Amino acid sequence: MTILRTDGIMMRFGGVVAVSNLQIKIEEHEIVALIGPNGAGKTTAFNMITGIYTPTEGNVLYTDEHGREVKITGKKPSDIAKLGIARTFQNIRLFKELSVYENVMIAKHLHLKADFFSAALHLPHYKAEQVKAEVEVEKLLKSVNLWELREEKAFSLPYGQQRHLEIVRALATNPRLLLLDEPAAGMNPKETEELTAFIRKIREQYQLTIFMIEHHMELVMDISDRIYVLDFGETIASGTPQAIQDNERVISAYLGVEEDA
Amino acid sequence: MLKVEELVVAYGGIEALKGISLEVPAGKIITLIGANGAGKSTLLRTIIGLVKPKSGRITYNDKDLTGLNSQKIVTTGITLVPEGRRVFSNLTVWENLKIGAYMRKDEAEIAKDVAWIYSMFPRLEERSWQLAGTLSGGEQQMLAVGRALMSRPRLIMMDEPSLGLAPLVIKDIFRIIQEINAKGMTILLIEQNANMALKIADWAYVLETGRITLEGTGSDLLANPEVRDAYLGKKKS
Amino acid sequence: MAKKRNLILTVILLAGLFGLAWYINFETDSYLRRIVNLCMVYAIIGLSMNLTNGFTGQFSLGQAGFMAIGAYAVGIFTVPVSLRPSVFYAAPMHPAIADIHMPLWLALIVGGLCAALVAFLIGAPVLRLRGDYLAVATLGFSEIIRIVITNAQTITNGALGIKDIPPLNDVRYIFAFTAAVFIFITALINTSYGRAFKAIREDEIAAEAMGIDLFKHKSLAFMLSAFFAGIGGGLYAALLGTVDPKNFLFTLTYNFLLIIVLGGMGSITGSMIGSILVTAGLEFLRIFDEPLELFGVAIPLFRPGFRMVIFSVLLMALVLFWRRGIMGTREFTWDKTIAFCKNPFGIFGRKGVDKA
Amino acid sequence: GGEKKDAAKSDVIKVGVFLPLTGDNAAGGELELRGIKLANKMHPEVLGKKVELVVADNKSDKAEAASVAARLIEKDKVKVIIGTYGSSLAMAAGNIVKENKVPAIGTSCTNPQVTANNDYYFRACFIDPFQGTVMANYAFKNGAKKVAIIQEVSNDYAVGLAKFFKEAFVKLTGSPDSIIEVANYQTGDKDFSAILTNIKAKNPDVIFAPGNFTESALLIKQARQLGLTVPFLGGDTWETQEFIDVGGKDVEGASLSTAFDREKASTAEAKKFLDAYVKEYKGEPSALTALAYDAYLIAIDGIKRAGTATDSVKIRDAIAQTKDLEAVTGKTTLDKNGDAIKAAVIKTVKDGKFKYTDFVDVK
Amino acid sequence: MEFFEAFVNMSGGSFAQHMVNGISLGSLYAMIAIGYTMVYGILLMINFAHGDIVMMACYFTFFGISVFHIPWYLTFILVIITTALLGVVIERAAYRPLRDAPKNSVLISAIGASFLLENLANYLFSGRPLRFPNIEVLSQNLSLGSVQIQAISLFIPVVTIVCLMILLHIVNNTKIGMSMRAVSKDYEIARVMGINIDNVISITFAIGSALAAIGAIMWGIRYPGITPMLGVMPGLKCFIAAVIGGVGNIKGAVLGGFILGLGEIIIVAFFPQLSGYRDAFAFIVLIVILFYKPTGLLGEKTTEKV
Ligand SMILES: Nc1ncnc2c1ncn2[C@@H]1O[C@H](COP(=O)(O)OP(=O)(O)OP(=O)(O)O)[C@@H](O)[C@H]1O
Ligand SMILES: Nc1ncnc2c1ncn2[C@@H]1O[C@H](COP(=O)(O)OP(=O)(O)OP(=O)(O)O)[C@@H](O)[C@H]1O
Ligand SMILES: [Mg+2]
Ligand SMILES: [Mg+2]
Repeated sequence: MTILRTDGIMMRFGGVVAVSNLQIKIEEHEIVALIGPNGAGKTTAFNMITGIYTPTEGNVLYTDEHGREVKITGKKPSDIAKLGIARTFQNIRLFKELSVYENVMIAKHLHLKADFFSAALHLPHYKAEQVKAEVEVEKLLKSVNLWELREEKAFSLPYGQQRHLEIVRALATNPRLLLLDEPAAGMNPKETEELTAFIRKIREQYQLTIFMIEHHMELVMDISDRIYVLDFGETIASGTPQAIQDNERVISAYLGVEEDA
Repeated sequence: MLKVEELVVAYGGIEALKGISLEVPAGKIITLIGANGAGKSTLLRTIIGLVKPKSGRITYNDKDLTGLNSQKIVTTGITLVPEGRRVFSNLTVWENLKIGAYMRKDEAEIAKDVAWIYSMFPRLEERSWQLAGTLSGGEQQMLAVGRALMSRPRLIMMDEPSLGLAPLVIKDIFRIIQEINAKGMTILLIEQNANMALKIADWAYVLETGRITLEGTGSDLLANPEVRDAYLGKKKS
Repeated sequence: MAKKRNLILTVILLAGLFGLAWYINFETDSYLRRIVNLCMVYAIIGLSMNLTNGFTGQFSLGQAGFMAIGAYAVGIFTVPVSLRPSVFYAAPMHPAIADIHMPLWLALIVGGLCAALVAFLIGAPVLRLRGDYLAVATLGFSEIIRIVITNAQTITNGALGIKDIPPLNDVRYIFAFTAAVFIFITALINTSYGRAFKAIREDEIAAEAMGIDLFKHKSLAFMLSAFFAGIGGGLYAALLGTVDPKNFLFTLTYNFLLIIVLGGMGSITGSMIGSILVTAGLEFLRIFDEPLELFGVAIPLFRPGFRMVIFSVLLMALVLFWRRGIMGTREFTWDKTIAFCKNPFGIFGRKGVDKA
Repeated sequence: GGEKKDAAKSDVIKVGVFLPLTGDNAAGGELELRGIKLANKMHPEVLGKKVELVVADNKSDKAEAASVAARLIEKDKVKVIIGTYGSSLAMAAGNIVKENKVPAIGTSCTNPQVTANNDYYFRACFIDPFQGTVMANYAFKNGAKKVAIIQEVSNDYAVGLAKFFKEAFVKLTGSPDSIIEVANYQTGDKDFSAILTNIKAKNPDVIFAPGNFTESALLIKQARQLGLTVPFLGGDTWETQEFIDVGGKDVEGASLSTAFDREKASTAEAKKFLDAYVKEYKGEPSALTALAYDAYLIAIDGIKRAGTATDSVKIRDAIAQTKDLEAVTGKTTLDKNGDAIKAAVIKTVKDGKFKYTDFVDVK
Repeated sequence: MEFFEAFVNMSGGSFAQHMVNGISLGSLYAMIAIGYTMVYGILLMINFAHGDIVMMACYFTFFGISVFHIPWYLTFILVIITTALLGVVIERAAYRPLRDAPKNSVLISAIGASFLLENLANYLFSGRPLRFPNIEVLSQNLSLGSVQIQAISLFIPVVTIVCLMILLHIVNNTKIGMSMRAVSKDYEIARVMGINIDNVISITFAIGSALAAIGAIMWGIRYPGITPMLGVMPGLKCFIAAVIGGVGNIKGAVLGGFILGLGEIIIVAFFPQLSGYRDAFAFIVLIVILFYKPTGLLGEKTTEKV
């Protein structure tokens, strides 16, 4: 089943066309990578999907948990998150001054049913919801070894752990589709390998579909089911890792000639 | 020429650098590798005067730089390509380059250097009049490198220039690093991409949580099993 | 276990404070009562301002306007009907409201609700703005409210103001309101909603991507803030017994700004401490306005106006040298207090993970 | 020094003075403080004890005014209070004096609400309705048929005067159209060119413009610049040197009503006051100074007749009975509201001075 | 309807007079608004004390001419210099120590600085108004047909436009201008480029305050009463003018100034019964414009890059 489909979306900033006529289709439970040179428009595509930018043209269509296809173009980012799309950011955007624990608990807010009044009065139905959320958050934090550090402020974590925390925070929204923008940026090869394993694990554990931007080719080739390649805002290729690796256009625009170490 | 002795730097109460000594001889490429949060950026920020050290000494050609402010330090011919690019987003690409040459007065030479940088990064020339803030990450990184070069530094310190760049561009950047090194510039390079960095380095240091744990020539470290295990990953070589 | 202990301690503290309020009310002079009352009213308004500015990170300067709404609700509805003709001597009160009379507590709530309603209406245009823009727009709104009040002669008595508001100087009454507001805001901040507010303060884009509806939550914080500011303004009016538009110049908001900055933006207990220090401090500084004679020589520095000079210097010194205020974003908690009592020097050591 | 005060408790009588010495109304407060100090100098004793002034600044702010009044009563234990300039400030203190049963005597707070429903507030000045009516009569008497009003809408005093002027003038002319325009401005406004351009087009005979003297002086200046030559009328707030300083020759011919003038100074007290004033401060005293002086006189007269300086309720009762007191602004009697019944003087600016032009007695 | 009536009833002379009034007020607002925008453009902070700098400049002029009897043209020059220095001092004392602080601290410090200047003026010069020195040449009245105009009102727009031109040139085409813009974005890296950011910021403040002084002199001649609170309302309105035009944008400040000045006059001219709401007008315009253009009319439209 297709979970996400973009129907010719285009984004223009002033004179610059950052993305044009982008056609993407993601099947449920796939891991799809989006690669391409810097400035190709990858992050912009993510921003259009998550509602941070509204496409100048075209539509983004998402199939919700009931199997209905809904148009999410023009919806607020928060509503899109509620539909089950979560993301991380290219430049980490944690709630810096808040604790690790709070960072993740915040992500649980979107499913809260109690209104502010019953929350402030700590009425039982609010409390029940919170206890459930606390249990889930504990589990998530333990899975990335951040439970011990839960009282630390987010900014004081080392970079790698911040990346992990951001992913866990996204997971806490109970997404069906997870968008990762350069999760391995700034990681050395060893950490990148660990991350690969982690992404695989969460996909299985939470039955996720993953759509990911990445420049680390080992990671991309290793993990993706399919790859889209963007250049100058347009799709220049798509297919399996093997096909992409051998694609002439991709090599000349992005990968470069493989030289051995 | 650049010498760091027993440098200790603390943020609040926490020491990010716990007594580091290293040397950057003229004309060489020196690389510093290490995990996230090891203190690499802190070292560069301290050298350039953005952070004041708690103790230790930094000298450059025997001039004591410890505790001077950045503005003084850069006049000695040191420059920095900062982590996360930090181009002036409200200035055009061209103005960013011009401001790189802020301390220079030789207009004719500046124009030549701009042309040189454009020839290295044709992408920037296309975008000459675009505000730098609207460039993509990779374009901004090119600009940050270009801007640093405009001051005609003798020592250029680069903080993860390959961060978030496409493989093709990374190769370009590394090629350029070697190119400018060949022109006589000294380079202090911080990289996550240890593989490539060690390949071009004359000498390399490994930094772990505020301390230097290993040093050696680039090829030595590349061959070192500990390093390979910790920073290079299993596959590929 | 610890939770239960904390609850008991809190109840004891509140009871103790209420006893103190009782004592102040009956055993001390009206000057002290007034100062104490003013402290508490300022605390309510400081708390309300902290909700938007400190917790939600929306720098709003509209507190004076919301206070004005609450104050006028009290002014309009609590003045005895028989006295109204002499109050509205220039132009009679509008017949629609001329006979509506309410007890104080009801008028306070009506005032709070009106302020919240106005906050809801203006929230739509202004809450989209960030930082300085929001500050100026809200400041502008508080001025508009004041100008409207000035011109709405038959409802507000315009510049003539309203007097003969039944005076309130009962420390217990105001204490009860202050305690209620304090407890409500504390409880709210420690819920999921409170975390959502803080998330907005930290990073709006990330908060939105985490499913927090920005407008809804900002608007909620803004309305609650206006509601409490309205209540505070109403108590303020009852305390003074008279209101007029000049009371609510935008500079009034600066007092509360000072309170929350001094106490620490984003700290509830900080706001309480701030309001006491500012109100009592301003009273104390009054000695600078009185001529001072040292050894028979009059010191020429001490004359009216000197106090405010010192006050502004203190305000600046505060932000310059102590910018996070007394509490920062921390709170006074029983856990920390007890830990402190057990080991008074522990705070100097490195803070570990102290929760079990 | 506080210790000294306590030691000498028995042989001094403390009188509280609360005035705006800083803030918007500082200028008025300053002038009134002069009057009170002067009066204290002239009449330093009552009941054989020395009268000591306890001066407090209410910062032109209501919350402050209330605190300061409470402080005077509780900390300084004064049994009678004098003040203040600014009706809203007086009203803020109104509840305090009522609650503590300490009488207060307003200097120049002219809003009727100050004394209404408050047995403990009195005043030495006349009230806005009276003043507005006086000016309407004066305008009518001098042949005005069409009047434009420009009021400082955020100022209770100006709004009160304007309202009673309008009523009286309409009654006198019998035509509601005789008021051709009522324009508003806010305290602190500096530019009046638009209002004045409109009014100029309507050709009034005279403009009544009650308000603060700073704004009013600027208003008249701008009127002259726009070629508007009709006379301006205003209220007692104009009677300050600053009005003439700022307005310069443009305010020549502006008329106002006030409580006091040298030429109409009929009482012996007035002569004493004038001499003392010239000696102390030079120049011509303002009516505010005279009223403040009178407020002090009313206070000590009350204490004298009450025969006690400690029982504030008795003092209040005595003050309420004030009748034909020899004061600077004429023989003073307080009516049942506690307001002084007083004649008004009309003055006009001439050669940079306020000159007596007319006298309006109470009917 | 009322508007229509007022319009029909208005004679040509009145209309022209209103326009003259509006342009003169508008250019005054514009002049002071430019100063706000300058400082905002570089430090990204509202210099709340700007209005009070205007007030201080008025007192300086008073002391120069009325107390020390210095010829007015010399006084003007001295006042511009002194005020520029005052601006620099304020920056050093109140803003420089907060270079690395969160924006809110700076905003609060600015409010504190404004408060301090007002209280200081109140304490030193008392709350009683002083008369701004009368300079006959500039304050005399001229008649153009039925339109009355004060000599200074002819100069105000000219001076404002000239200042605008000079400023635009400095900011866009000079090295110091470029460094100002660089400092406004990232002063840490600006330092690494060898820019002395303290100097750049001082220069910015000096220019902004000098403009405030020029504005103050023109303001004083036009509205010659000086009080410690003099700067508050103009300060607020001119700031609003700057925001309407797009804070940080110099042309925007001028545009905003004219919109406010003319708008206020037009409100009173055509809707006399709304004259009491005149001050609210500025705020209403502000909110309406921000609603449609959150960064002001000429402010750069930014989509935050994520
Ligand atoms: N401004 C700061 N305040 C407090 N702590 C800081 C600050 N900057 C860095 N640190 C801490 O200092 C340590 C070293 O940080 P630094 O940025 O130098 O690491 P790095 O080696 O450059 O890592 P990366 O590969 O992530 O860039 C980290 O633990 C970090 O959390
Ligand atoms: N808010 C914006 N305003 C103007 N231009 C923008 C904006 N956001 C992106 N762009 C432009 O759109 C193009 C695509 O940018 P985008 O960030 O999507 O690239 P990317 O593929 O993610 O690159 P990178 O791998 O370097 O992050 C770039 O040329 C960039 O300059
Ligand atoms: Mg990107
Ligand atoms: Mg780093």
